[in-house]
Amino acid sequence: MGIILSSETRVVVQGITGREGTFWTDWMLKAGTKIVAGVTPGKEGQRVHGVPVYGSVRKAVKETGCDTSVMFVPPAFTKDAVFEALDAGIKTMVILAEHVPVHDMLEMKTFATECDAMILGPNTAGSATIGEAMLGFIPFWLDYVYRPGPIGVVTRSGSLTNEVSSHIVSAGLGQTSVIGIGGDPVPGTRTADILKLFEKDDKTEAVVLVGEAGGTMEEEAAELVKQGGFTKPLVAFLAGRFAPPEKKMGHAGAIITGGKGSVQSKTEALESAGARVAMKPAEVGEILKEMSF
Amino acid sequence: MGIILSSETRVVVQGITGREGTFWTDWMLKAGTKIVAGVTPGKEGQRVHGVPVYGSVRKAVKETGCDTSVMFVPPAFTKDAVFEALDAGIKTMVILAEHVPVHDMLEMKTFATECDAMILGPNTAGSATIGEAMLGFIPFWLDYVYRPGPIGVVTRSGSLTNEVSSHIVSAGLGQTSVIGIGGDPVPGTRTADILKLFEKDDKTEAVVLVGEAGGTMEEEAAELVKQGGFTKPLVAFLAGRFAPPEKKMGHAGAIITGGKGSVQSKTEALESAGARVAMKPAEVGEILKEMSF
Amino acid sequence: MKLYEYQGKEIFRNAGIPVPEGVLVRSPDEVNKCSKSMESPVMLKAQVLAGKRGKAGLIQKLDDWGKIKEIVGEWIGRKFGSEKINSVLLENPLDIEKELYAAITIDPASGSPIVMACGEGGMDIEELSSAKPEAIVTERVNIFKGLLPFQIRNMVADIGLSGTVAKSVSKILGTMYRLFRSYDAELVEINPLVIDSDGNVWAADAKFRIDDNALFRHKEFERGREQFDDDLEYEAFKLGLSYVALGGNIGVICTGAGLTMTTLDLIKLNGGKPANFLDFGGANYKNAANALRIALKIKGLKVLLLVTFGLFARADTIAEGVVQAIEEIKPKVPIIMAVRGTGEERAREMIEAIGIETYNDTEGAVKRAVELAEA
Amino acid sequence: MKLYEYQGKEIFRNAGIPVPEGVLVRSPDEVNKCSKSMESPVMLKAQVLAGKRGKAGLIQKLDDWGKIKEIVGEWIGRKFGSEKINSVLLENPLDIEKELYAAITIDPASGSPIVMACGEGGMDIEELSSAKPEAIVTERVNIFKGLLPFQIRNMVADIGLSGTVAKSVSKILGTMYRLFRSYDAELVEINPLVIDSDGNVWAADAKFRIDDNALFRHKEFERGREQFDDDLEYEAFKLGLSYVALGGNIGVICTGAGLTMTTLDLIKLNGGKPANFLDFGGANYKNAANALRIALKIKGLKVLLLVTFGLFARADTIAEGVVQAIEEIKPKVPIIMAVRGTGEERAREMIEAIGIETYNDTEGAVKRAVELAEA
Repeated sequence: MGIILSSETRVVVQGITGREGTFWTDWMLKAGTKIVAGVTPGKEGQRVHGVPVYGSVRKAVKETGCDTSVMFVPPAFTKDAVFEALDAGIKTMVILAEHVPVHDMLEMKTFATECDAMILGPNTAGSATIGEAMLGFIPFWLDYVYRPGPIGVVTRSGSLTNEVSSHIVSAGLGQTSVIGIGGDPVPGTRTADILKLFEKDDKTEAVVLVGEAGGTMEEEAAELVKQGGFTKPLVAFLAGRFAPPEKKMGHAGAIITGGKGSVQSKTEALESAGARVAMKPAEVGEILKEMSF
Repeated sequence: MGIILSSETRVVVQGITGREGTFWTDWMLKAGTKIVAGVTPGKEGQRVHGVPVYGSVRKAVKETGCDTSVMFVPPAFTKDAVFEALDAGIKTMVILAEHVPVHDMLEMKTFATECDAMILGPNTAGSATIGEAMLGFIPFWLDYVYRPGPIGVVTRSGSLTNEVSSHIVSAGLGQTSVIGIGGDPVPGTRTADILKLFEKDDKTEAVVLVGEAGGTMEEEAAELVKQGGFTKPLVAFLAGRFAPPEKKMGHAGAIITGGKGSVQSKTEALESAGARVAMKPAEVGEILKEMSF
Repeated sequence: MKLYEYQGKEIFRNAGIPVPEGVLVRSPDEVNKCSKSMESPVMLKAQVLAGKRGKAGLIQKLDDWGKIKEIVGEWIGRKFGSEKINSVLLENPLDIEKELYAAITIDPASGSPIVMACGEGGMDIEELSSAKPEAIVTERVNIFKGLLPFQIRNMVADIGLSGTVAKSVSKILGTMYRLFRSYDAELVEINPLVIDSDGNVWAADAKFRIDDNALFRHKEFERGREQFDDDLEYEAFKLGLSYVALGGNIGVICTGAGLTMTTLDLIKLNGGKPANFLDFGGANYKNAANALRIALKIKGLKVLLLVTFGLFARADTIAEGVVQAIEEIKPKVPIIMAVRGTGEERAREMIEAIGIETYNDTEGAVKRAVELAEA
Repeated sequence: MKLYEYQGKEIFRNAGIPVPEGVLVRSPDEVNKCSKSMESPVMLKAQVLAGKRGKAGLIQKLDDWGKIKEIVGEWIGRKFGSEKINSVLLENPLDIEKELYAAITIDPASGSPIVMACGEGGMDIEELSSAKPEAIVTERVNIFKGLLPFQIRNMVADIGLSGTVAKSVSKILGTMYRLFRSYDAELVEINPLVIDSDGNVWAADAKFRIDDNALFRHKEFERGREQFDDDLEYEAFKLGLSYVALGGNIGVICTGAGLTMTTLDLIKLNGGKPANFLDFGGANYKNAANALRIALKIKGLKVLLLVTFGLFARADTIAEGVVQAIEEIKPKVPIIMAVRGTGEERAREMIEAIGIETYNDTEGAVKRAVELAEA
């Protein structure tokens, strides 16, 4: 089953008639995704790979009962698309776009919280429940990278996720769901939120966390583990061990993060919570092999 | 017991050091109201009739656990006071001020809904649970008007409420709670919301609704009765039977109300739902006497 | 307060909503200068605050400048209902291809702004709204988020617009909402919103109503005599009182709108004729004397009825004001007063001491007033 | 992008936040005109984007105009870290009574703006924040409601201000928030916010950082060469690529920031020295050729390492770009490439056809690159 997405999830593709929207709709359908609607204003009545196109999300929801959206929408228009989706009752949405203005993201996140909805992204390669459905551009067809199995993956990264996932498969295992929360400083959903969902998922026996330097999400994840909110085995790989400390937020940023944010800080936090931290992507596979699945 | 307010409700008075705030705090205390805090920015540390004054609502909540506020604040500053209260976690608030700008009220009502909080008013004389507590300026000490008894009162009016209430007492009965939702076109809480609370209150055996021409709240109340959301005996008195139809909203207003709003429309709606509508205030008493309490 | 069409259009013009070229004239002589700068034909539009002026012939299209001057002369100073016409707007007529309807107002039930649009505008929008409600597209607005681009896009598509007309109307709706918010408006209405034969979109009318309670934030607007139907109404307003003339012979002064309306209803039910609505409740409790002064100016008054329930306005404070005013004015009409509320014993004593009949129930007082009015 | 102090102060001045009178000079000669219009003593403040210039002696108070000209001459053109100093701000010094701290930034955890204020400003705010965190008062802002009057009132009271100073600081905080929103800022910081001996409040410094992703809404700002530490960084930026110079000899080109950082980590773990960070992932997948052109300009390059996992940027599309660039530039350094992702078989064939070593795991490619760099 996995989390967030299953073969039964009713999906709408916002921006379905664009080049990328059309291209990836084909792959998402091939992954088993139940895409029931597309939306492009002014293109009502068309079909893309057999999927009916509506002029508004509200109409798509009314006609098809979709409740999950994947957005092929340029960054400048992402806020409007997300607001439209939230207003129409969409409860899960994946923002693939890079370069979304952070103030727009603050608005989207606040609105989503009001609506009790979940935003994955922006700046994510997407999410997938392996063998069932995929939103975005996770290369589920590479069977040395993705295979159904007992490992949940939560990641801030795109191509690094494939790198790490390939070592899960080399270890003889596979994935339940791979959830990309995106690489932006203000993601719609945070690592710890996803761990809570994996905790409740029977199929997921352990989780691989792909993190990186910056922010405090890995420290929050460690805190969740310490407080008993996540009890399954947790293996982390953290990129940016030798990255220079990020200084762009000035004093204010330093005051907020309070010394957290480096891979060292994250490693200490996770290890003191009982998680294992791999030094290299390949070590993720080795650590999983040591555990008994 | 009554609804909304009891002798155990922990109350903060915003604007307690002003002339009216100080004057009515005395009466509210005499009514049994558990006033645990007052708030006036810059007046921290003072006491008013023994009540400690704080500089912010947040501090008042932290120190005293108050969760209900009554506001002696001028209309131009009401929005800020209500926002501060909502932000601090206050869940019930009474806005006494008249002439609050309606756009401010739209903001307050939207914010209150987000916080799952209740605003009574603006432009209300207050609310009381007779014999227990009072917020505002309900003359609980006039025993020919207010006595503990089995009748709930919900009203849009100030002095008319006393007129009608006096007939409840003449009929040998008395009141559980008297809830003033205020006379403004956009009240924070609507008649039907209060009926739902009276429905759940064991002590309240019947409700007197004091309404008036304009708006659609009485029609909504009738609709609630028809749908089974309020099942106790309901007696209404509606002022403005001969008032000329309100035209100020132009076509747009007429489109929204769709022909509702006159006392005739309200009377028909309420009677067809099984409620009794009194032609005169005194008839309220007569109708109640016919019923068996 | 309601704005005149020309005021609304000035706001629209400054905000970038296209309105027809026009000139406001306040006398027939002012028409002369227009005849040089404007081409005929010209639309003449009497500036009144009430609706339905079109059906009353107060909108006309004329060619001849002599005739235009004559009509302006006829209209200025004339009454429309209880309003006096003070000015006429002369405008270049539009080449109308299609009429739309657009409005933003407040939906009290949801406590939110509501935007309305319809592909069929013009005079009969209210009838259309009951006959064919689905033709009117509505969107509720979250006050903190504002009218959002997708909402406008969907509305405009739903009333059948596309291309550049859709773009123009979208821009106008966005601007209307900004104005609605920035002016604390209760209503911003354009009926009709005209598409001309070149596909340009114009606000052919402007209905703009600002929340009286928010006028302190909009000092540029002041409610002058022309905003009121009656001299006393205006005088009362200046004193902070709410007065409406009703034409009967029983003067009415009450605390609170609800009790006032009830008193009027009771007068009617008992066969009397109320002269007015005058509420001095709430924060205006010191105004009892002023209220009395206003009411005693009503022409043809047979009796004055005071119905009070003193709360925030304490009964004894009210009584003090009443006694003071009566001693000052020494009115000849009989006065009846229902006295209740905070400090009522003292109040009753004071009132009776100057020879006024008091009651402790409203209907008793009303019945006595009707009796005296008929005497 | 970061703004210079003088740019931030200009924004402040236009918005009504008081800033000291000052003149920006870009050469010693420009000091001459100031000596006529300004009185000495003068604060000299080197305009740099990095922090801690005070500790580096780049803020000085001087009396003598000859000395001022001399110092300006010394500073202009000098390096501060990797930055070149291009201008100096000359300001009238403030009569400092007390220093405060005020900032607005983004709190990623709550996804909301956060306002910070402290009664003790100046250089050591970061140390203060760890030593005495309760001295810093913070308020999270709901983005749809904005910074509310009561929030400002409470913050200002909590840092111990009252009277007219409280009023001035309240107004400044409100303006800072408006600027934060209207400029899509990541940071608006005033440190110190100075109260002078007359009780006036001044922004003595200005830190302003605008979200690069929102620059399309703020066309008045353009990222010029001075915004970057390195020529190649600037060149990469103009091509839509993200480049950082790291000083080593192994050139690195990767898809995606995460994979790039991992590659750098692996190079270090294997004893190598990365020359740079260069990410051409995401929407820039056509930029493989451009990335290669940039990386090949790095001085002292021993080997070029490409690590790709083609997704949105398909592996075969990337390969096409790489082949094209290599045929064009004919680089002399050896090239190593990890090839994976959509269309990887075809990609590998193309790459190997021009004689480049390919790997299907990152660490294998890294190890080979380190080996070649050390050879």
